[in-house]
Amino acid sequence: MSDMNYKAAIEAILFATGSAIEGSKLMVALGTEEEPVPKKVFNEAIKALMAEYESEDRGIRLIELDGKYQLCTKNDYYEVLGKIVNMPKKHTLTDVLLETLSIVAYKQPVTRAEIEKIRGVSCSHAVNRLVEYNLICEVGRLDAPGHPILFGTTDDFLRSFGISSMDELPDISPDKIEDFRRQAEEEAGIEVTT
Amino acid sequence: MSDMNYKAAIEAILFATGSAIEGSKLMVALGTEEEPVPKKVFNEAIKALMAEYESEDRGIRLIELDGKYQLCTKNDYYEVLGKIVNMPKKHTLTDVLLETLSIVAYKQPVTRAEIEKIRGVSCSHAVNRLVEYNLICEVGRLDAPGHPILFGTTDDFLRSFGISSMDELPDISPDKIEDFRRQAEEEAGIEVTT
Amino acid sequence: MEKLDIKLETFEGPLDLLLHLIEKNKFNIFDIPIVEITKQYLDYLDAMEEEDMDVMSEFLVMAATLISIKSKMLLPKEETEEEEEEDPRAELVKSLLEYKMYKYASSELKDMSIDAANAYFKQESIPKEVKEVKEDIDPAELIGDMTMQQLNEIFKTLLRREIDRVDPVRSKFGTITREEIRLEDKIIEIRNEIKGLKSINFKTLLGAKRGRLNLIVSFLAILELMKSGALVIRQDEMFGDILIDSLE
Repeated sequence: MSDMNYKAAIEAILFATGSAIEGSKLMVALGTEEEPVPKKVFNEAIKALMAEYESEDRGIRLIELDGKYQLCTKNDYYEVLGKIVNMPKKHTLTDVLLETLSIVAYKQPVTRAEIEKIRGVSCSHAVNRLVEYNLICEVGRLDAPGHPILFGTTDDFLRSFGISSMDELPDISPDKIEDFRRQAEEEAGIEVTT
Repeated sequence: MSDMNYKAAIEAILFATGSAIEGSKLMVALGTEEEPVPKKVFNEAIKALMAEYESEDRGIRLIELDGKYQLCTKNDYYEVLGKIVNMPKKHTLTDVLLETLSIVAYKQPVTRAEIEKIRGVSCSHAVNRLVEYNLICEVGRLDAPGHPILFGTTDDFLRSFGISSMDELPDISPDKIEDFRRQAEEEAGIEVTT
Repeated sequence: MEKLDIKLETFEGPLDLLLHLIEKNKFNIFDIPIVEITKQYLDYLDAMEEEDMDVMSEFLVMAATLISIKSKMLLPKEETEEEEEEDPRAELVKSLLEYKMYKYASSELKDMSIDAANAYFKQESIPKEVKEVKEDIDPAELIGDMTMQQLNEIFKTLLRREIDRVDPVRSKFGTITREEIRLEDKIIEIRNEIKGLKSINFKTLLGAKRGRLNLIVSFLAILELMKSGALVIRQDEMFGDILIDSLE
């Protein structure tokens, strides 16, 4: 790729990494291990790129630090950026989250696989979100192949529902489950043998 | 900040967040909650920005995903990037996954049972895999006995197939079936009346 | 006939196999020669290696459908003057076309993904100064007015759903008791019934089976036994009796 556009390639690399990259590494990436892009050519490209970024039309700049190069947001736009980052997000518990939460509450400690079995669909996203919301957390590992994580509800969970311990959860005993089964059978007018 | 350079501000935001941001949010950030930047002004700025990114000198592009905007590297620099960045592993989509995915894409929201009816085989495994890959997700429940899960495609789906909205999916309207019919007729060398 | 050496897994399902046969033979999808395609389809199943029951059953259901269509087409048409009788193949053609459409779409998607897969998305890199104002998510606010009672209801609904979901295919039959008639048992039953016998009338054999499911499973069992070489089926003339010979 001798006719590579170096400026564009540098931009792509610095954008993708987001971090500071040594000039020497960039020269190898643009050329080959044996034959990096000549320093002179590289310098020309990077200087031109830097100059372009300084234009008023650009919201990012290319900075040099100790022979390393990095792209970053221009200070002028911190305020606008702040508006987006701190824009009050609407955190709501969707049906998926509530369903997952109810399973953890009543079946804890419970693994992801068990939750998936009940819901019939994978639940990684919902579990992660609930952990992030601090409603559920890791409570241990199951003593089984792969040592899957066991999840349980948090103190925040109890506090949010205004209860002091899990004993106060409305009862779902094995008898209750038997009831559901009977009920479901009656509804369907069939007998389910197990 | 009435003389803000909108193009630069959008670039700054999209660069820093790295994620797909809704156009409506950008309009608020560029203006205020009470008085967002007018849609027309915003659209002009974003279109101009998109066009500039398409220049050969740029290594990144601005893509639209269902009313959201995001920056990403240009495909041309995939190879160079691979030398520096650990590129994320691509999911290999088997034919089963692709078939299931295309049914979800065109028929969404759709239940597992509907997918199975079209494919003539069970699809639980494929559906779970696609959910895991974040190409499809739960979008609700069907108001029918058992309340089966409805599936739809995600933003990652749009990204993975390089389209900005579902309108850009290849056309497989009844016309297409008409084409198949014609094709079948030609192959059979006969005329089919309906 | 040349030896067929096929693994069914190479086909995504019965519809895929049917489309393959239609294309291979250059059949017109709107006028499928049902006798010929049924024969070829059964030959495939016959040549098939031992597969797990799940895969097999899906292919067998289609075999049953084909045979049912075939029999409908062989029956003399009833002379109804008002309505034109629907082609018994119509439903199958519709399914095939729909499946073909999505198969086409999936190949298009495949091409698109190859082009699109080379873009790289950046991780968040929000400057520290901006990020410091980190929003706290208050679990209590998130829970809002939700009560434990409501959460309990949700859980109960889920449990009910899990029971409902037992088997999406079989549960659709409604009145069928799960596992009431097992194919494995039926194979043994029929095998014992016909052991050493020749020229058993198909109608008589199936006629003794009560109930729709019983009939279906018995039919599948006969197909299974045919496949494993425990019996052969013959029909000497058009519309004649179908006769079963046990080979054991």
